[in-house]
Amino acid sequence: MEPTKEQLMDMYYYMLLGRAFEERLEALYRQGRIPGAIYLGRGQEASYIGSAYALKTGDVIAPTHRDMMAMLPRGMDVKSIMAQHYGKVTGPTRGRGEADYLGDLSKGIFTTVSMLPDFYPVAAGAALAFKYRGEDRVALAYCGDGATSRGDWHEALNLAAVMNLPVVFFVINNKYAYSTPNENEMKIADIADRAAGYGIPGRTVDGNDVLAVHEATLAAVDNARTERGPSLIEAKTMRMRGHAGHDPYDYVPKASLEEWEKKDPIKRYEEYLTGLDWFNDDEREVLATRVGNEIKDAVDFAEASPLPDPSEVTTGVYH
Amino acid sequence: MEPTKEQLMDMYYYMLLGRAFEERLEALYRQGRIPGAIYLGRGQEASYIGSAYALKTGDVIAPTHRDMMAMLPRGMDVKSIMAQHYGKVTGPTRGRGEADYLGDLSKGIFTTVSMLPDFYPVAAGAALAFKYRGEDRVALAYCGDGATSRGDWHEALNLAAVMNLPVVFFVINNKYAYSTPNENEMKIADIADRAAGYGIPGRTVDGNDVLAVHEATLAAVDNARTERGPSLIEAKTMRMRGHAGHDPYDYVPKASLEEWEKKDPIKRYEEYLTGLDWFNDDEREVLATRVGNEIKDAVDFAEASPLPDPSEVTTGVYH
Amino acid sequence: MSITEQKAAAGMELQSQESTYLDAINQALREAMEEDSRVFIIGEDVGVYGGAFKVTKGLFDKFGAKRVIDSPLCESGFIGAAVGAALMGLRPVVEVQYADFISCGWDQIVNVAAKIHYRTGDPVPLVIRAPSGAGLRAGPFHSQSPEGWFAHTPGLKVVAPATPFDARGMLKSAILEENPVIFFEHKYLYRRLKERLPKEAYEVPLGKALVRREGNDVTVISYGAMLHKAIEAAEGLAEKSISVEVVDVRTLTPLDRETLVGSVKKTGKAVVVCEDNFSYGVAAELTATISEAAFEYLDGPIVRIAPPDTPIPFSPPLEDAYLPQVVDITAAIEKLARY
Amino acid sequence: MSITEQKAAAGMELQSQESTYLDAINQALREAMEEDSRVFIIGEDVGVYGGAFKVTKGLFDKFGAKRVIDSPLCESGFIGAAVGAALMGLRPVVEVQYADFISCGWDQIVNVAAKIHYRTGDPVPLVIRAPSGAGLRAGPFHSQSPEGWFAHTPGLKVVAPATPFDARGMLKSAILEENPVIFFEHKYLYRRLKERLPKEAYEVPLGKALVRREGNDVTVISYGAMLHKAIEAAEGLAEKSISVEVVDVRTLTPLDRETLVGSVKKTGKAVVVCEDNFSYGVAAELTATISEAAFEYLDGPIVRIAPPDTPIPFSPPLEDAYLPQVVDITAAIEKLARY
Ligand SMILES: Cc1ncc(C[n+]2csc(CCOP(=O)(O)OP(=O)(O)O)c2C)c(N)n1
Ligand SMILES: Cc1ncc(C[n+]2csc(CCOP(=O)(O)OP(=O)(O)O)c2C)c(N)n1
Ligand SMILES: [Mg+2]
Ligand SMILES: [Mg+2]
Repeated sequence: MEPTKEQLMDMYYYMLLGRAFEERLEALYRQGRIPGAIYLGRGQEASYIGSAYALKTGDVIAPTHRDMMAMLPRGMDVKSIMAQHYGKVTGPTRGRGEADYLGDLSKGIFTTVSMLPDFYPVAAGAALAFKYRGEDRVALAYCGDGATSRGDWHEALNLAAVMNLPVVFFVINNKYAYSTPNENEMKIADIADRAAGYGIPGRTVDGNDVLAVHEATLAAVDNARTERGPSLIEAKTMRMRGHAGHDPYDYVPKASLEEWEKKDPIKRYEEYLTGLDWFNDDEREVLATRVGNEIKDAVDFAEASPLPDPSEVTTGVYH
Repeated sequence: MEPTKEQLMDMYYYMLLGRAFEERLEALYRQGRIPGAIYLGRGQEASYIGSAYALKTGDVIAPTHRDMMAMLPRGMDVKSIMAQHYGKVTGPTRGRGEADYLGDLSKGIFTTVSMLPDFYPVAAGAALAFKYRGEDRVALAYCGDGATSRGDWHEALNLAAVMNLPVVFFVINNKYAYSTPNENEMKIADIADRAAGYGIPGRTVDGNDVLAVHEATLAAVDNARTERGPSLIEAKTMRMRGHAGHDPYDYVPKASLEEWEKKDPIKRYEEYLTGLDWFNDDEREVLATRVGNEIKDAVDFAEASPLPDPSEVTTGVYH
Repeated sequence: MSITEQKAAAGMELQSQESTYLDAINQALREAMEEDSRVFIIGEDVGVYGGAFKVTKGLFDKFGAKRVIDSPLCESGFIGAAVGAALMGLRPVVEVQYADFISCGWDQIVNVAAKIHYRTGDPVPLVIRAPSGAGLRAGPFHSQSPEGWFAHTPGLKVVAPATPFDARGMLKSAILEENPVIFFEHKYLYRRLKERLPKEAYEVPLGKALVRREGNDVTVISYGAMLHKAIEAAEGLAEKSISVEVVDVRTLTPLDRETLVGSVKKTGKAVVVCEDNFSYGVAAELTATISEAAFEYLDGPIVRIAPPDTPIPFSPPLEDAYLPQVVDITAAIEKLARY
Repeated sequence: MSITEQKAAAGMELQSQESTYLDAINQALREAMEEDSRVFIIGEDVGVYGGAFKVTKGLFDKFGAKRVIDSPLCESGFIGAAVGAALMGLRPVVEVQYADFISCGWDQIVNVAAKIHYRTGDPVPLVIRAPSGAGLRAGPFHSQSPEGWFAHTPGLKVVAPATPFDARGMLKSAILEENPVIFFEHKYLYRRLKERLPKEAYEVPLGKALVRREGNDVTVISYGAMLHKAIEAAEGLAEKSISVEVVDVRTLTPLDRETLVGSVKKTGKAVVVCEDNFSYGVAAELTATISEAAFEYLDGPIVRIAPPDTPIPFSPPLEDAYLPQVVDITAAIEKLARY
């Protein structure tokens, strides 16, 4: 299934939106205008958008701390995300959660927790519910290379495999877990190779190629939808910023970053698009303007929104 | 390295001892003479003895609930094990632990805990200590097929692989985890296949063939000793009793048990030994008598030993 | 009001057979599954085998593999999966084989299940059943009473019924809850208690303590298996003309402070009896609650009776010394009564 | 006796530079590693990066990859491995990146590390350092104070120093311990407190509370970051002629009941201030301890001040409302003083 022109442009739009949102977030952070931490996924746009865009309404995703961009194609509003960063009551956690530890169940986005990758089993459980009710729905769980070392990763893959659940496990291998490089995290070259140990398909894709990611995810999602069970996708990419806003990121050789800068997924996709006969610079301008406005509106919205009232602190622990 | 005559007879002795000990334990349990639970490894003698006998003084093992027999070649005294079952102060936990949740660090046997397989990481840590000090020592951790589904199993294998630790992970696949058959526990045929996902060697052996198990363990231990890191061994066998003393064991087809009875590891080893020119029935008799006496002495010892004094209940929580 | 009176008062028709505490739980599961197809069970050996304690016996045959799921051995995995299913609108009931193993799923409970609603407002209708408690010569890994840890964790409800009637009714309520509930079943009680239960389905609300026995001199507060020792002590003391009120806490979170405090305000004296170990546990909270709210009514110090801060030993003399016994409770009440 | 007086009294020569709470911990680690080659560090990003908070900064350069180990991301795995290394005679110091993530290694701590010695008598010399506490706008997953859970777990020692002096000296003691110690470092204090520390290595013994400020009217009991708020409140009240004694608990297990109770026997009134959430937590134990042992000395109810039973919210107005503040403590003391 080749993506349509509209789909191609959609993915482009979301990549631009994600990039622009993060750039603004970074600036706000440096200016001390937002109280919490930031975890930027710059350089990983293709992995996020290519995968999340392969889903349909009714499907669910489970992001981790860095995966805000995956929420965009699922309909998460940048206003609401920005309000969360400001700790405003208009954010999806009403000021209770920080950074991108958020979600919106009505849009099929699980709320993010910090403990990695605790939502791997949770996503398997969502898939269990879909199968239980015979629904045509799929769950997709994200995590990074570092998170694959944790027990919950293993338990989720095995449980989903045994129960043949409609879930896609998507690992963004960006070479580092905080400061820890792949070689201190695992002794294998490709995380996708672990899939065989669970009896499910595993596949490594170029995480900077949005169309390759999209295609691989569509295939895995199709597997899930047609009752052939879970699969594992590893997208190889590179985190182009420090782990969090305060990280000087000096444990990665400059040369390596320069190398990866050349593989920038947005530039790369733009080159591809430019090669298509229907694409022209006007389209790009239109999108750039639209994205710029959305980000501006998001900041305005967040800044104009009220902080939560202190008296609310004890409400809502229970339903 | 072919085992010597003495080694062959040693392994035979330990298999007989293990079998006889468990038979007596089972009888005591049925008679209500011991207060706790029993977990019998009948049918798995070859897996236990073949592996544990491959170790040297200074090495350590980490057993789970069913793996008492692996302690025998390491020098664990049957008197002491029996006293544990009676809850007597002469047992290795002085009446604090039940069943085979015991060990003896002075003999290189970690004390067993129930949570499966929590001693997989612990064994990796022991190996870390050996490597840290440059000692020629190896750790070997046991667990069952069911325990492989838990996160700690994964974390241990990965951590040991990354750190290249001298540890052998030994899985006794006896087809069931309590009542749960392999097909509800995993979607793969051979657990040893998971090794590839950690970048370490994995090997499946016939768990009812003591010499095959011994040879495979020697090879893995040698790997560890020569700084080539951890490995995974899967011994395929069958549990010939219920999970615990009270389990009616009716979830396994009779026919399957009959089939496996024919593969009894002791009978099988006896057939092998009988084929050797130096082996004769006298040797068997001598061993049988020795074992019988040891078991009798163990029961006598345990019965004659005092129960702990109630006043001791609060001592020894801290060192 | 005795338990039977209580049921009669509620106008409930009773089954002809007596039910054990274990039967009662089985009945609640069966009823809930019959009433609501979203309810399913997941855990180790809960299916064909009917559970390590046979609590789910017969449910696999009745409801099939789809609704009674034998999970691989992975507490974190299946508890996490249950959270996911709950978020997607099912109503999972997890069985942890022994409460001791709940520690293997700890993070999914305290950081995932317990913290979702506060942040998002989404309900997490999840029940985790955990057979807890000592007295069965089961040693340090099969005898734990971990309710104190969970009671200290905001976002969870924590329940510990003491009778078949409550076990059935409170499990029913737990399954109807929109919040994660940790349901501690005292395994010592499984086959030791019997009573005739109502024919009709019923619920016992969470968060309500119950005065099990009225008295004027001393209030004893307890729950689970210890409650029965407390009642026994109270009855023994009646002969010595000491009138003891016994309050069953039943739900640790939310704690019914009003009922506890109300009773102590009446008697002026309180003994707290828990199986959870002494320090930083349930007994401390019950004591602190009373000392705060009934300070001016107290005619003597609040006495905590709880096991020492040790793992739970196996050998009969040690386990007996570990657990609070009727004589200990009796002595404490008597001493306090004469204070 | 002020902290400086205390050191002078001990005849300690001081460093010329002031040390932060964070520096103090770094110094203790460095000293312990210099003195004893069995001491090593394991955790996430503790090596080249020097730890998420930079507590282990410089140690990798000095001691190398063998002794400062960057682990894969697996709390259960590396805590379990540390237990194994400890049993084999090493002395591991584990860093959990944030105390919140300790929950991922829970079972290894409570069922393995904590229960070995009671059963076998083998020492488990293991320290787990965990940066805990709120006040940094870090939200529900990076602000927890989980000490109550661990204090309730027999077999563990639980430590929560409030000053650079104590942090260095108690970490040193923890590393010399033959038992598993959970060492809670309050991350709010990391760079906020400074004092001149002794040149020489020293130890502050575990299990000893300290009267930080003497007074006669009310005793305030606290630890960690809250201690400083308690002291601030006490100092403010001096102007109103209310004389407040402030006791720093320092070690939760073993708890120095004697010092706490002794102080309350003197003042007759107690306020307990904790960052651990209200119910079934540290505040409850402190309250119960006093109510039991100082009942006849109490001239008013013991007052618990602790955050509400909720996850820890991120947004400044909510986090500020969540945490006990100096005004809250002041008001409570004042009210109790006038009781
Ligand atoms: C269980 C757990 N331990 C520690 C952390 C702290 N932590 C946050 S992100 C991170 C590194 C994660 O690396 P990776 O999974 O590769 O994701 P990335 O940050 O590269 O996207 C760590 C250690 C955590 N979130 N969860
Ligand atoms: C973490 C954990 N969960 C549950 C149990 C209860 N339990 C004891 S043995 C067992 C089955 C273990 O199966 P397997 O690992 O195959 O070992 P086997 O008993 O067959 O030797 C279970 C579920 C446990 N011991 N640990
Ligand atoms: Mg990464
Ligand atoms: Mg098995």
